[in-house]
Amino acid sequence: MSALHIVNKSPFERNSLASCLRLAAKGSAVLLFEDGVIGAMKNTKHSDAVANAMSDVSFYVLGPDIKARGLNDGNVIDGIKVIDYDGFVDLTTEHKSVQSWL
Amino acid sequence: MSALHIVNKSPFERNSLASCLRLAAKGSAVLLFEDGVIGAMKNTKHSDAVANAMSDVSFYVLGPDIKARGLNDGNVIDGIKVIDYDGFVDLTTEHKSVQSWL
Amino acid sequence: MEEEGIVKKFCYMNRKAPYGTIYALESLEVVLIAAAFDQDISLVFADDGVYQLTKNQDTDGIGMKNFSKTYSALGDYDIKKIYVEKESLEERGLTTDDLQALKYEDEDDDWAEKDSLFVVGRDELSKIINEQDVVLSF
Amino acid sequence: MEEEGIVKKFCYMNRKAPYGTIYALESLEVVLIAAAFDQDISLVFADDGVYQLTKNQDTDGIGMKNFSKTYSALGDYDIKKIYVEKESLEERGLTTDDLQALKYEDEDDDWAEKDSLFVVGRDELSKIINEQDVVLSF
Amino acid sequence: MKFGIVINEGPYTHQASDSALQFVKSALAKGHEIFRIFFYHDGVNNGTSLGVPPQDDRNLPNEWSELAEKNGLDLVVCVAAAQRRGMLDEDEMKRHGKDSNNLVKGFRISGLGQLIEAGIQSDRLVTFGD
Amino acid sequence: MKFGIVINEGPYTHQASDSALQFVKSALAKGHEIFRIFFYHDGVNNGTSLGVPPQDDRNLPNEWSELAEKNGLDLVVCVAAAQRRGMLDEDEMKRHGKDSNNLVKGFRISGLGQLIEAGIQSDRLVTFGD
Repeated sequence: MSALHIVNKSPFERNSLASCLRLAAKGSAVLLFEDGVIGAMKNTKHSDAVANAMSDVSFYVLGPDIKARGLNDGNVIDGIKVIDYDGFVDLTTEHKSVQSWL
Repeated sequence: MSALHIVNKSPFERNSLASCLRLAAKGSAVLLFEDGVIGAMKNTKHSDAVANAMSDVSFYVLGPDIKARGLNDGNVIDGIKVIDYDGFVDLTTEHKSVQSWL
Repeated sequence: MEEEGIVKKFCYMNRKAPYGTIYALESLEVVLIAAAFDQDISLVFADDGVYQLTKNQDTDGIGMKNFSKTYSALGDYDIKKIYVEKESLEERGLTTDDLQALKYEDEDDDWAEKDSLFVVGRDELSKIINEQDVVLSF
Repeated sequence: MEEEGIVKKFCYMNRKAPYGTIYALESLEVVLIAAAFDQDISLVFADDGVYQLTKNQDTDGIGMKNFSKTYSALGDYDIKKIYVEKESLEERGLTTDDLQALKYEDEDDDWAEKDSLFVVGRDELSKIINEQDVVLSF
Repeated sequence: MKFGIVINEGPYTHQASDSALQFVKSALAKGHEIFRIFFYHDGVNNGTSLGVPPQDDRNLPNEWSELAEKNGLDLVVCVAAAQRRGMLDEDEMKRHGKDSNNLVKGFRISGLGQLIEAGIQSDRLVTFGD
Repeated sequence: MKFGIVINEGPYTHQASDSALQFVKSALAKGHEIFRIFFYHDGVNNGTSLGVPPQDDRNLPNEWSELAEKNGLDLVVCVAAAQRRGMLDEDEMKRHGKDSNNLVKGFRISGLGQLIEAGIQSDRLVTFGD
């Protein structure tokens, strides 16, 4: 089983997503939540970096946090899976460990 | 009188120094303190951006915060003035307003 | 009373997305109180702060209070200088269509409804910020 | 006792500069306590976390407690896997000469003093992190 | 599966406590076990009994307290972090000669060893913070 | 010159309160006036009377309290922020039917208007935060 990395900050504000993508092993999963959902959006300055990382890691994003910020699932980069809190819990069980990038 | 901008975060961790340099008017002053002193160091990935900004704004850095982090004044980018808390107070009086980039 | 007292240019600088931290909400709260002080108020939304003004915020799924409707009440408090940085919108793939329309009624013009939200470029915003007497950061 | 209990790989991930926030200090505190639990402990210093290990920290001017001497005591607690990311050092213009030398005494080798600090490249660090059972972030 | 939860930030200022609450509710609904919730760093402030949030807003310390009571959760406040930040139960109050205490029902104060134990005993440790 | 100071973070977790303390001491030593120190957001936690930091460490709430007493400083804790985060003086305790209070001597609780007033009356407003 691979590791799950969870990122709760916007890539515009912090370096946590960049650090995560730099150190996450190939095959691991990354969940974007809280302000981190901004990293899952299309057409931003950071979209390409995230899309390019999809060859190495799989991305998930927390839907309730997208909606809270007035964004919508249609703006999520293709290939990133939108999940809810139940899905978040399932993700943690499906991976061997959970690392928070604080 | 021009404005004083104060930045307390490392340019590696946050976007606050970049935002400050983007929006600070020509002729204003920037004080780097707390973890922000990292932005004043030579030979880092961010040194060039700071050195280039020196044509538009004047930089100051808080010495006590440099020493606390095991760094020394000799590593400060040429042209950035090292000051102490008394100098910090003086800087605020010499500028018309103080903006924190939190 | 206004002419007798000090009138300063107050700027409320909003640079963070809503809900991830409380700053957007606490900024709104202080602005509504500040409106009673007869000062010259500007609000700035830059960096991730532009997300504070998005339409259709829905916080049901995260268990937090949705305060986004309050922005449209700012006009009633005579707050009519709301600046959004153009480049911050562009870097996020957002346009004004994604933001709430913020208006006020101009008492000097027969209460005509006018825009209070201005999208300004970096250079203009820099000038606006530089003219302020007090900048409060959120 | 060790063989009877669970032994997990615990990683303490340090990514922030010291003193600007309390995390460096609180990480040290928990690591010293964790040492009593017979688990497999690794410490990682990456991003601005590498500044935690600099020599000659002097906090007199900021009124805070200097806790940097405690790192050299980690060896006495049998903590001997301390990883520093090479690229994080390079991006900051730092070398191992700027860092404290961290050692432990090897009980299996007549208490010979050995290095406990390892500078590792990004790929190797990625592997190390991926092998962990529990990663605590500071 | 058995979860350990770590919360590093106090209520309201950051979303950490809210996110953790939603996560824990989902995990419980799915039949998972919560071995322990450890309140660390500023997270200790989630245990305050003195909060009076606006009436139309959530009361996070009470939500944790009630969830704990209903589900038998173990809410542990880190003693070292709590002492620095002024969170005391009655025992700590007496021990330090203070005249007030401010820990809400359902939380207990204990040492960092409880965090390590949560890491050892839980199948997954999930941290929420800034 | 007349200074207003805003502190947005609690003690210990971030350097904000320490930096502000050093700044205020320097300003006072230089003969400047401190119009008011406003504790905002998590900064309200600097007013706690219940902190018991390690003996070899600084006690920030007490340092503020003593500095205020010596220099007649006006330390104001934002009431809205304080209510959310569980900081109460005796009056607030009674008003909200709580049985403990935790505001250290020298601090007072008041409204956000005090922040605006500090902005108006001070020559410079300096904010320390995260």
